[in-house]
Amino acid sequence: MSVATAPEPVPAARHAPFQPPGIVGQLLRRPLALFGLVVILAIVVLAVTAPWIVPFDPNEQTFDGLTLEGSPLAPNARFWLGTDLLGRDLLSRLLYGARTSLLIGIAANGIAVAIGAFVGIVAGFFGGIVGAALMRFTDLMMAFPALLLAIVLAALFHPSLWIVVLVIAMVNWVQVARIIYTETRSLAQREFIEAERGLGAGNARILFRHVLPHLLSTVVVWGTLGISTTTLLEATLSYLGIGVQPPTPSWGNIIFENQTYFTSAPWLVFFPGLVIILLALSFNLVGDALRDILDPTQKGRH
Amino acid sequence: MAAYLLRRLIQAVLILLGVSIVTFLLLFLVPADPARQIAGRSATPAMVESIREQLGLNLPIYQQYWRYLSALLHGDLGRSYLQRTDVSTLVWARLPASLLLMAGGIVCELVLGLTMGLVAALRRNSRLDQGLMIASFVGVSAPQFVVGILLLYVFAVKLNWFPIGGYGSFSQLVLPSLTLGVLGAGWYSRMMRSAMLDVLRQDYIRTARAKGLARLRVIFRHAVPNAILPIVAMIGIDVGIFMSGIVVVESVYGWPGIGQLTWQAIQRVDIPIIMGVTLISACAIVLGNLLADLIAPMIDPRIKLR
Amino acid sequence: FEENIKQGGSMVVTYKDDVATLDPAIGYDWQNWSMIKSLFTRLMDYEPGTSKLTKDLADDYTVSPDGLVYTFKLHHGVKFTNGRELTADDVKYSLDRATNPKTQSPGASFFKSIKGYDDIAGGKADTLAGVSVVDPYTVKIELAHADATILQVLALNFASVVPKEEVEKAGADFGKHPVGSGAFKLSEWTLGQRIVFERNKDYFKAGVPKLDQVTFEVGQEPVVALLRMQRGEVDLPGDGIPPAKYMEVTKDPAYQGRILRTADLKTSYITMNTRMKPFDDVRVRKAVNMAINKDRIVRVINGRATPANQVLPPDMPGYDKDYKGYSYDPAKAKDLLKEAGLADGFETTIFTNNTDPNPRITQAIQQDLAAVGIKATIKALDQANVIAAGGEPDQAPMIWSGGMAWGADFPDPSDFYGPILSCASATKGGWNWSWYCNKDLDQQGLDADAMADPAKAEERYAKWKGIFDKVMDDAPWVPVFNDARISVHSPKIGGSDAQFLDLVHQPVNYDYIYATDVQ
Amino acid sequence: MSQMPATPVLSVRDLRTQVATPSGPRTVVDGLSFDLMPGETLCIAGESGSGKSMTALSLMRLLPEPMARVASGSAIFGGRDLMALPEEEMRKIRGDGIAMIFQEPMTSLNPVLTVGKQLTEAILAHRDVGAGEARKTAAEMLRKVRISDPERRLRQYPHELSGGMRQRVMIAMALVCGPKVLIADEPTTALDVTVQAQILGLIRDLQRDFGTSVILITHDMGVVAEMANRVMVMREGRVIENGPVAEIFHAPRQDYTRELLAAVPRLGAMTGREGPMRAGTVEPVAAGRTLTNPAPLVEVSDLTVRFDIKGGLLQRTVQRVHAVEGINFAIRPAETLALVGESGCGKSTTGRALMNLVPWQGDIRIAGRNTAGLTSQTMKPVRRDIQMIFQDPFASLDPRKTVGSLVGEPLAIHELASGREIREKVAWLFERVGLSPEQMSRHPHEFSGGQRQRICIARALSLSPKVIVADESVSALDVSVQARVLDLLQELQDELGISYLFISHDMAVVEQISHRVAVMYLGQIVEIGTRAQVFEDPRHPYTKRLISAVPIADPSRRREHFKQLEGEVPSPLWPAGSGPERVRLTDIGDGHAVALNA
Ligand SMILES: Nc1ncnc2c1ncn2[C@@H]1O[C@H](COP(=O)(O)OP(=O)(O)OP(=O)(O)O)[C@@H](O)[C@H]1O
Ligand SMILES: Nc1ncnc2c1ncn2[C@@H]1O[C@H](COP(=O)(O)OP(=O)(O)OP(=O)(O)O)[C@@H](O)[C@H]1O
Ligand SMILES: [Mg+2]
Ligand SMILES: [Mg+2]
Ligand code: NI
Repeated sequence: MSVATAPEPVPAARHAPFQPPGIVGQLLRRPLALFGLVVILAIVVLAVTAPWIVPFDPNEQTFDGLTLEGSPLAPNARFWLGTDLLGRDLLSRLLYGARTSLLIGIAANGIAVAIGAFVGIVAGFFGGIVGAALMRFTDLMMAFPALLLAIVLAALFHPSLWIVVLVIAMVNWVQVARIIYTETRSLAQREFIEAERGLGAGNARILFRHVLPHLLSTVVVWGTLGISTTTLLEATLSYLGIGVQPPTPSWGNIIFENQTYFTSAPWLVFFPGLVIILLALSFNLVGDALRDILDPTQKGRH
Repeated sequence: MAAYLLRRLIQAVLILLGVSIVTFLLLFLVPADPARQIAGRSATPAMVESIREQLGLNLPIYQQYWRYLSALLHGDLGRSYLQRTDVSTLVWARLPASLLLMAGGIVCELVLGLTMGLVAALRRNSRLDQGLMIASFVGVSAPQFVVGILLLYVFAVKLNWFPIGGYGSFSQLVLPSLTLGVLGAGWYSRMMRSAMLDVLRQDYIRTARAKGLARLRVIFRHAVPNAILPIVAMIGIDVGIFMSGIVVVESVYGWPGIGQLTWQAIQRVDIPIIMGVTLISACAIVLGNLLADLIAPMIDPRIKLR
Repeated sequence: FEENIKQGGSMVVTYKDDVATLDPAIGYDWQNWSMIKSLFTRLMDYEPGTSKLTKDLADDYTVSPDGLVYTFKLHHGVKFTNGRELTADDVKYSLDRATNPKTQSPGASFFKSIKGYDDIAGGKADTLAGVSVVDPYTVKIELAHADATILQVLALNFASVVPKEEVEKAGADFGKHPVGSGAFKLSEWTLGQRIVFERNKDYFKAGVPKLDQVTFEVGQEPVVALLRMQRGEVDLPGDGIPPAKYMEVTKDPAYQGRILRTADLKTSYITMNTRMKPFDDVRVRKAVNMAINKDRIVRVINGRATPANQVLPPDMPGYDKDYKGYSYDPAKAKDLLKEAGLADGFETTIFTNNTDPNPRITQAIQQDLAAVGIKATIKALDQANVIAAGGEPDQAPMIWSGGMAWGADFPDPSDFYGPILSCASATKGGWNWSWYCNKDLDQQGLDADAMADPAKAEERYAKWKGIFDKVMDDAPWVPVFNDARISVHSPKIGGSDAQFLDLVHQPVNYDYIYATDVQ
Repeated sequence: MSQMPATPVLSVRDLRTQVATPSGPRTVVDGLSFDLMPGETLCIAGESGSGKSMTALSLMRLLPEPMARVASGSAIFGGRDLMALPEEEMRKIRGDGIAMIFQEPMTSLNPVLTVGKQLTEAILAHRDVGAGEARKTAAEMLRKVRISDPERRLRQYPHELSGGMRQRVMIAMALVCGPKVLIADEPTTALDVTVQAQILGLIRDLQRDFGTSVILITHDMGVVAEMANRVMVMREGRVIENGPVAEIFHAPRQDYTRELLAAVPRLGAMTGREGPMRAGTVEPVAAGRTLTNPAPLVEVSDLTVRFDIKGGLLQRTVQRVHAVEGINFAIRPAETLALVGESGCGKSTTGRALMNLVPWQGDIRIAGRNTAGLTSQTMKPVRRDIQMIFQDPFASLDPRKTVGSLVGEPLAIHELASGREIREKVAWLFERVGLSPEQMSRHPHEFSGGQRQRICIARALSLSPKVIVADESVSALDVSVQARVLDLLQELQDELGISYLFISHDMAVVEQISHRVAVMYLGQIVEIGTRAQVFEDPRHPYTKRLISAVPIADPSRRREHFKQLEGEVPSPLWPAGSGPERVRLTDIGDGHAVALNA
């Protein structure tokens, strides 16, 4: 028949009739993700520009920052968010704290995701004795109560910014490894990987060309969602007094220093608590939206 | 089944062994010297040496570990350096409070999380749905110590609805459980929502409707049991998260559980307690996961244990 | 007036930290110190609310002229709460037990002037040769060398008398099942939650204690404890008024008359490691002393202390009222640094305990140091790790002692020298964190302590005064302030301020607190 | 056909259903009108996406809201307009007045509820009876749909039943309240032909017993011919032809219907022909390809593939899937060997073993090279000679890569070309399989099923292999698309002399394109021979059953009785240490070998 080699029309129902917008475009379409993006951006900008915009040196114990009896000042025209127990400007400390919290959030989580992805891929794709050993080690790490491990590690290696980063990374890579492992395993069993083998493709080619691109979305999603968990963990470590060392402000240690004042000087707990929640919330919102956008199972399921 | 159980138990023992080795090594590196802590500030060197001898601290690390392990096999978790009591006594005395708190936490997160998720899924894309999902995000994003301080301040100090901390009565359990459960409730409501939406799309839901079943029956008999499956698997993992959570929650509310014990031990570097609590927690986590795996086939007949 | 107070009633006391043990040979914590005092008796004690030594179990004692032999006559009819009478054998047994290394007592070394201590500490003997039973009501204690503080040492908790049979019955857990002959006896202990004391009806002092029952609740945040006190659930927040609540409470008229304040026998200070550069240079140490704005630091902690200028606290015998110390003078500090060749300042590290308010105080110190060009990094660790760092010769250039500070074990100046400033204590794992060692002063201290004759007490104190002035010339420390203890109690209980904040029965002398509702 | 009574049970007028798309509502059912008479079977036929399912769901008011809705029209049932009923009233009609069976037996039952619970609740929803009574009715109904041991089945979970049994449970569930109308949406598409035959027979029997009217939706013209009284052909949401079944098949009025029918391969249409026939045509393939070189290109002897299932304390092998059990065959150059059999009989596994993608035992020689024990490196040159087109074209294409790079990848892997050369070669391949080179930069999900199949073919062709394993390459496609793909395969064979191992469960397709046929059953070949030998003179009972189960797209050759099978499908799962009995093939002349002992 004459129709034999004529291309069939692409049925419209199988995919959207228009070219879908890019990831950023899709993010911008979602009001919650947009909100998150704006907040993150704002916090990043404020953190980066902190040295130029802070009204006070964050560590300066200003002379008039305490009452004569040594009480902190409530928010007022001079100190917009009030002062802390040492008479330092809370706003300036929060702005500088953003740098610490973001830095830890991004660096620690970046390391965690890198380690986790490496372990997960090696174990999931190559398997074998090394893979099995890695996964057993991951199981072992899963059995540690995360916070406890972090506390012990932090107490062990006298805390400093980078130690905190490393400690958090050491604790957080485990889940990432698990997830990447499962994903790699299921990918390795997908038919297109088998098809690639059938074509004669070697491990390296399959790994770099066909497995890694699929894991990218997971990595991106964990990269964002993990930042929020990391920020919270840093805050908790600081809250327990084993985080970043004073006087370097981080949002967690600001609360830690001031927590007992939650009845007499509530702003000292309220504002840092609020920004922590806001930042974690924003990363969660963006990460969640990214997951929706990048998740291949959501594709074609209009 | 029996073979499966046995294999899992052996695996669990191996994991615990690994945990004990790693913890032991880590704590061995802690600079604080137990003998000096025990001997006190005015101790003479001879006294310190004698205590060190008694505790076996002069032995090479592998021998110390071996001593610890053989004691462990007899159920002996060692003696606290500072409390001068068997660690097992201390832990057992405090475990009920922590278990109660965790049970409260699980109830809170399930009740809150599942209802929120269910309502959100059924009212998909409505204002209510959006509101609930934002609330769940806030729950996931709020550090437990902030939630704890906040709840304590509002409901106990200002409104006087609940006692300010303490342990013993039901009303004292409410706020700590809530604090512990908020995080999980946030996750679960999100999971429940998406699981419900997914299940509601399934063919068998259409079948149920095509049979002419009432809406509520379709939801609660056909959709919910399926949507709950992934969440059951999560509850095992929760044990680990709770083990971390109680350290914070118990210290905020003065709850006399192992969280406080741990925290005090860490601050004073009471190594046997830290070691014991880590092992017990690891045990709880491993058992929690095992339990979740054992329960899963009861809810989902397709899962087989091998 | 105490005799007029009726017995009866009860009170609830809270503490944040758990009570570790009530074994008198071992307990050495803030909360259990006076609990143990109320459960047990010793040969000597102090007059309630003062630092004046009195006889307790001992009806009388004699001292040999050379000051080496003490003979104590015991009170007749003193009973342990298990019903058995307390005899001289028990006293000997208790001292043997406290000094035996197997007991692992942190207070064993206090008894080192007793003859035979070295043998028992070294494991060569099982008993203290210097302690002997003359008859059931007479104990003789021989010293290896004259020691003016021995009577104070015998008033320490570690010298409490314990019944042998009960110790052996409880084994290692005597600390959880204490039996003594004190004003109270333990009736309930729920681990991690509650300890209940009941009045010891057989207590040998008539009319003491006042209360029938004392309940201790542990694991309670100070802020929470205070809030609960406002609700009438708690009578005495044992940790005192938390800094966060201080202003609120002191200003609240409702608390007027119930707020208690006293200076502690305690100095909080900064140590400088004299073996580490640049603190090996006395000019640098002096400069640091001048750089610290103590008034501001006191303000930061809401005036809950008084600035200090010397090692000893004001209520301690030997305190030098006329001593001026180093006054706050950053300009002069800079000059001194320049003299020492450090015109551009230097970098260093200051260790601190990580519990509030210590990191805060350290930050204030940090700012003061920065003002004279010293860039200090803070390391906030848990106390055990700070102590461990201080015990190494090359780890901690500076340590803020708050939170682990040297509180007096007994009100005598020697207690502020031997364990923290002497050459002997400048060893690995010791508490001489400034690693200060002045052989000459050590000898002077020994000489002073050999003046055991009570009549020479004033002369001895004067000698110590001189020693501490010399120490300050070498400036191994910056004495920053003397802590004030501030507390509050519910209207349901009463007692004199001195008893609520007993200097020796720290933190509270439970024996003399009474319930207002039974009066 | 007998005379129909005049009043229809269901009368649909001008039904219009729309779905929401990003670019506004799209009408997927457009002005549909028909009457359904009592006891009548109305077949709705048409290609994928023509709106068949949407029609059924609209009638049941089960459209996936809010994405889809009925925009206008009416459906009168029992004097009431279904489209205007309140939800609660409609609920009472569902299952009771009108019941429905869905396409997917595997997913249409709730996995966590027992069969009994799901059946009885259908009764309890409409009948005021006790639980015990409902259970009895349910068991009775299961017996009616010929499920053995109904009492036990009631306690089982869906996953413990085979696909055919599940579909029978679905039918039981639909009929348990004795509905007037049964809507069956592709009830057999997912099933094997033998099972399909049983299910269709069952529907017919039950319809006779209960007097139910049936709306049967299918894309399979064979099924239509077999079942329908009346046929409605749909295309793009519209009915384009509607009439009695004989009329549609023998005198179609619309070109589209004619094309549709022409594209359907008919079993038995090849009787008496020597070589294969080009799809969709009546011309036999030019006979030029008589086999000049009899030396086989692929030789398989005693091929065995087993999958271990581990268990127990030490994770030892406790059971084995004997997927392929000692099979022998050969493929000569330019020859098509078809491998037929039911789902799970080991066809794909055989293909995978040829590609060295599963561990196997035995002997495989491809173009003279023995592939036993080759590593992925040493296997590489062999892969230039043998390529495989996988069962599911979508799953075998990396969704994140452009199809151009996917097709060009083998060239890069084997370093046969680079850069521009690759692009030119790919463009040529695209044209060769009937795709336009402009589509090279698109992603797999942007293509239809038939196009994806072509992409896979192009990829397999890029290495110019001597043999291609084509695994169910056309079974997922609409007939017209299927015809075009088959045609392409044959054209390539004529042109390039490629051999095929053509794996399929569709006997009609196999008859049309193969030179030789091997019938597989439970991992073993039970009959092998030339197409004529196997189809015109089937000897093995299984072969006969397979052939007789195929519905024939000709209403005049309708089978009135289906042979009903009882019992469960045997499984290839054996405890470790034991295994199936090997069949022995006996040559009964001219290379026609049959297992006689099984
Ligand atoms: N939920 C939905 N949302 C949007 N469009 C849909 C939806 N379901 C189906 N469609 C579209 O409606 C049209 C008709 O689909 P329908 O499912 O009725 O086809 P069909 O004839 O049953 O095809 P098949 O044989 O593949 O089952 C198709 O174009 C399809 O893409
Ligand atoms: N990796 C595997 N592990 C275990 N069993 C397997 C595996 N692959 C296939 N099987 C089993 O081997 C048997 C043969 O499978 P195969 O895929 O070859 O069947 P098929 O004839 O291609 O069926 P279909 O027509 O459904 O594609 C089946 O019972 C299948 O479940
Ligand atoms: Mg359909
Ligand atoms: Mg197959
Ligand atoms: Ni088919």
